[in-house]
Amino acid sequence: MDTARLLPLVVAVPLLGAAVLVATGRRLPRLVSDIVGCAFAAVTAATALLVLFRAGRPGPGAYPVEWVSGWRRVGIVLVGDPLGAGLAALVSLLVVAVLVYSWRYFEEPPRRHTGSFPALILVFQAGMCGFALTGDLFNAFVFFELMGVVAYALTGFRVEEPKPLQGALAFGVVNSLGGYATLLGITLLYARTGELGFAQIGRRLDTEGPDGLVLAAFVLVTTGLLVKAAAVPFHFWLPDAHAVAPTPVCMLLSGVMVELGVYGVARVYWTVFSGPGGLSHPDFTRALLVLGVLTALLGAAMCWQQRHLKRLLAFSTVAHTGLFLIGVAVLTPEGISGTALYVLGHAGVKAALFACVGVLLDRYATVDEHELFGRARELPEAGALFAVGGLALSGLPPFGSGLGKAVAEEAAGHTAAWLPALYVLVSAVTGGAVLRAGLRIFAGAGRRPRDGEEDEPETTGEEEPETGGRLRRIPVPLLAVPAALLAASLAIGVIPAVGSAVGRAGALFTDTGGYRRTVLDGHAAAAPAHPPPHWQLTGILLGLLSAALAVTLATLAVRRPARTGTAALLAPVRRLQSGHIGDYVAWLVAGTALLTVLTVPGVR
Amino acid sequence: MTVLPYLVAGWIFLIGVYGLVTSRDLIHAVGCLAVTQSSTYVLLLAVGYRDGGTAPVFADAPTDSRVVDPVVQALALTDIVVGATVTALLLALVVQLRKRHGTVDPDALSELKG
Amino acid sequence: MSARARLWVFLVGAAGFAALFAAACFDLPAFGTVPHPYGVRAVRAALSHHTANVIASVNFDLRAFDTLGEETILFSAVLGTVVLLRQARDEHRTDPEPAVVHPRVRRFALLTLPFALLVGLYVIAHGQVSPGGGFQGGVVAATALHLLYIAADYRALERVRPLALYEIGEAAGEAAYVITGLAAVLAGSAFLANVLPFGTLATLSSGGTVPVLNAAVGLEVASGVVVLLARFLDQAVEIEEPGEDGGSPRGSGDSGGNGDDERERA
Amino acid sequence: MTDALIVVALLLVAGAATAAVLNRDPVRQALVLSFLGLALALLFTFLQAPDVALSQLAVGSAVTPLMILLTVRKVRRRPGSDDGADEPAGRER
Repeated sequence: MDTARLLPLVVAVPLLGAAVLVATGRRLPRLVSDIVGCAFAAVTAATALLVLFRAGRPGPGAYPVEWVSGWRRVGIVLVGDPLGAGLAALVSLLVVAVLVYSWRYFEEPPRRHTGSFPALILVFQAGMCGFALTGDLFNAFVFFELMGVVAYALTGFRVEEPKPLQGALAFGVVNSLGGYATLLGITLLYARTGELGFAQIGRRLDTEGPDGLVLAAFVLVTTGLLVKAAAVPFHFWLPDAHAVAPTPVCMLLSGVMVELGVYGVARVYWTVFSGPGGLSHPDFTRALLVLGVLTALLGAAMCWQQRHLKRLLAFSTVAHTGLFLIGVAVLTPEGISGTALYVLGHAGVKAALFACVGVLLDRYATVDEHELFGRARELPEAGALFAVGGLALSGLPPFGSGLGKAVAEEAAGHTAAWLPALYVLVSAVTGGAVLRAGLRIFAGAGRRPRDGEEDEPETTGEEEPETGGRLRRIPVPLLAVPAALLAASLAIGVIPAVGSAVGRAGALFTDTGGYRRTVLDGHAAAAPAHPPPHWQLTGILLGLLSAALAVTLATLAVRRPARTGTAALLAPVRRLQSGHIGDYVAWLVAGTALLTVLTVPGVR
Repeated sequence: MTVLPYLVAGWIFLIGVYGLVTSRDLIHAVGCLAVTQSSTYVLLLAVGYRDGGTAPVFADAPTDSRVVDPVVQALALTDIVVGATVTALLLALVVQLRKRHGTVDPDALSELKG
Repeated sequence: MSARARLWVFLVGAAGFAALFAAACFDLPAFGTVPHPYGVRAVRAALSHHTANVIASVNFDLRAFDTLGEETILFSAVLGTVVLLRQARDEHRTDPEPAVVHPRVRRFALLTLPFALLVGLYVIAHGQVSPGGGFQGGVVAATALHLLYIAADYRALERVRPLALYEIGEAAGEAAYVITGLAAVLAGSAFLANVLPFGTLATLSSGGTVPVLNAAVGLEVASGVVVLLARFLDQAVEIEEPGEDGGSPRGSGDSGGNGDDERERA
Repeated sequence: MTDALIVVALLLVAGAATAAVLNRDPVRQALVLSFLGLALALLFTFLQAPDVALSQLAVGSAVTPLMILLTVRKVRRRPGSDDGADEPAGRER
C-alpha cells in the first residue's frame, strides 16, 4: 500500500480498538482486555514505524502527504514528515510500554469497567498521533481537545482520593481555556486568509504584510499550545495534574503530551508564521527565549524543593520543557534536531523514573522522600534503575538525553553564549534532585531529614497504592519496562543512524517553502544538506560536567539536610503554586498579555 | 456594526474568564467556562457571515445563490460538541470532588500546594 | 494568592488581552465582507457530491476527519464520565421513592415523548438535505427519552433504559464511523473517502457516505447522551455517600473540613 | 432589517453572558445559561446558521443546564436534613 494511505490508519486503528474494548469490556476478563489493548497499540506502533522508515529513507524525496477523504486542497491533510511521523512513532511505542507496565496495575479494576482504562489510553494515543501528523489548524485543535478530554479523565481516574480530582479539575479548566484561546486565534486567521491548512494559511499570509491581526492570531494560537507545553506562566496545572495521575498516565503525560505542546508551537510557527507576512524571526526568538529561560529556571528551582517524588519529577518536566522551548526559539535546524533528540531521550528517561516511583508507591503506599528514607534498601534493582535515570536526566553521555542536550546547547550557544551554562545548570539541578531522593530512599545515605521546621504549605507524598493492596513481590513488568525504556534512551545516544535521521528531520522541518510545496503542489522536497548531529568533545565534556554537578549537589544535600537560605528565598515562588483554579486562570490571562508585550515590536 | 460582532465575542471571552477568576463555587466556575466558550461560536459565525447571504442549504434554493460560509458553521458545530463534553467531564469531577473534599469552594481546596 | 492579588493579576492580563483583541478586530474585514475562498470551494465540492446541505457535506465528507475527532471526543468524554461517576468502593445505592406525578403533567409528557423521539429520528435522517443531522437529532432523541422521568419516575426510566445496551450502542456508532472510513481504504480510496454513489440532489439517499456517517453519529450521540445523563441522574438520585445514612449532618456552609476523608479512609 | 436584528441578538447574547457570570448561585446561573443558549440560537438563526442554532438549542439551552442542575442537586443533598435539594438559593453569595 502507498505509504501516504497509512497515515490516517495511525489514528483510526487505536480508535477501533477503543470502540471494541468499550463494546465488549463488560464481559471480557481483565487479561483479555489487556491483551486486546496491547495488540491494537502495537499494530498502531508498527504502522507509525513503517511510515517513519519509508519517509525517513535518506536521499532526496518527498515525505508522504495524504488528503483524508480524498479532497485535495479542500479536505484535511495529514503530513508524514520525519519529525511528525517520528513523534507519532514515539507516542505509540511509549503507549505500548505503558500498557505492558500497567499489566498488573489497578489490581482491582473498577467494577464492570475492565476495558475502560486501556480504551482511554488507546484514544489518548489516537489523539496524540493525530496531533503530530495533522497539517490542518482546526484539525490540530480537535486533536488538542481530544488529548485534553482523555487526559482529564485519566488524571482523575482514582476517584476514591481527593488529590487526583483536584489536579484533574485544574488541568481541565486551564487546558480548555487555552484551547478556546487557540480557537479564537484560528478564527482570526480564517477571517484574514479564508483557509485552515497550515500551508495554505502561510501562503496567503505572505501575500500581505504583518499587522495587529496576525500578531493577535499568533499570540492566541500560541497561548493554547504553551498551556499544553506548560511554559511559565501557563505551567501551574502541570505539577498538580502529573503528581496525582495514576503512574502509567504520568509516564505518558510527562513523556510525550507536554512535548507535543512544544512541537505544536514549532510546527505552527515554521509553517504558518515564519514568512514575511507572519512574525519576524527575532521577535519569535525573543518571546520564546524569555519564556523558555523563565520556565527552565523556575522548574529547576521548584524541582529541587519537592519531597513528593511525582511532583519532583513533574517540575523536572517543566524545567526540561523550558530547555526544549529554548531549542525551538533559536530557529535553526540544529536547534530543532537537538531538541528532537532531547525529547526522544527525555521521554524514555522520564517514563522510566515515573515507573520506578510507581513501584515505590505500590510497595510502601507513599512517595514521600522523607518518609521513605532508607526503606527501599531491599529493592536494589529499582534503586539502580532510579540512579541510572537520574544520571541520564542530568545529561550524562552517552544517553540520548545527553546527546540531545549537547546538540541543543551548542545550537543555543550560537544565539547567546550563556545559554549552554543554563542547560548545564538546569540538567544538573533536576538530575541532582532525583539522585538526592534516590540516595535517601534506596541507600539510606546521610542523615534522616527532619520535618516540621517550616510552616510553608507543602504537598507531602502520602498516597493510596494503585494496585489494590501493597505489593509483596514486584511483578516483572514493573521493572522490565523502566529497564527497557532506559536502554532505548541509551540506544538513541549511541546509534549514529538515529542521529542522522533526526538531523534530516530537523532540516526538513525548518524548510518552510519545501513543506508548502510538498503539501500543496506535490513537489518532492529535497532535503537540505546539513551535517547530522553527533557527539562532539565540548558536548561530552559539558555532559560529564553536569552529571558531576548533579552528583555533587545530591551528595551535599544528603549530608546536610537542613534547608536554609534557598528555601526562604523561594518561598514566595512556592506560594504561587497555590492549587487555586482562579489563580491559575488569572496567570493564564496575564501570560497572554506577557506574550503580547514580548512580540509586539513585531508590528511594523 | 462593522466590528460590533467581533467585539462582543471578545467581551464574552473576558467576562467568562472574570467569572472563573472570581468564582467561589466550582459549579459556577464550570458554567463560566461554558460562557467563555460561547465567545468562540460568536466569532466563528460572525466571520462566516456574508451580507445578503442565505443558509448554505440547497434543498430548494438555486445552486448559484449567494450563501454564507458553510465551513465556519461546520467548525462551530464541532466546537459545540467539544464544549458540552468538556462541561460534562468537569461537572463529573466536581461531583466527586465534593464527596472527597466536602466542599465546592475553590478557596477551601488545600491538598496541592507548593 | 489573596483574592485581591488574583483580581489584579487578572485585570492586568485582561487589559493586555483587550488591547490585543481590539487591535485585531479593527484589522478584520468589516462584518459581512470577509472573503471566503475555502467556503466557495466547499460549496462547489458539496454540490459535486449531490449533497444539498453543504454543512453536512463539510462535516461528513470534506472534513469528515474532524468529525471523527469530534465524535471521539464525545465518546471519550462519556467513557470518562462513566469512569469518574462510577460507584466508589465505599458507596451504596438506595432505591428512590416513587414520586407522585400530577396526571396532567404525565399525560403531557407521555404525549410529547413519541413525538419528540420522532422529531429526533427525522432530524437525523434528513441531515444531508436540510438543517440538522446526526448530532442534533441524537441529542433531541436522547433528551426526549428523559421526558419519562417527568412523566413517571426514575424507576420507569430505568426500565426502558438498559444502560449496557446504550454503552454498546455508543461504541458501535464510533466503530461504524471508523469502519466506513476503512472500507473506503479497502476500496482503494483515501480514508473516509466518499465512495458510494451520490444519488440525486436533495433526496434522502443523496450524498453517498454522508447519510451513513450521519446515522453512525446519530446512534453514537443518542446513546452517548443517554449514558451521560443517566450517570448524572444516578449520582443525584441513587448513589449514597458513605456518610449519608445517619451520619452527623454537616453545616451547609461547610468550608474545607475533610471530615469526609477520615470517614472514608476508616 | 437583518442588520438590526443581528445587533439586537448580539446585545442580548452579551447581556445574557454577563448575567450568567454575575449570578453566583449555580441554580440561577443554570437558568441564565439556558437563556443564553436561546439567545445564541436566535443570533445564529439571524446569521443564517440553522444547523448551529439547532445544536445550540439542544445542547446549550437543555443538556448543559440540565447537567448543572443535576450536579447542584447531588452536591447540595445532605444527610439527615431535609433542606437537601430544596435548599434556599443564594448561599454562595
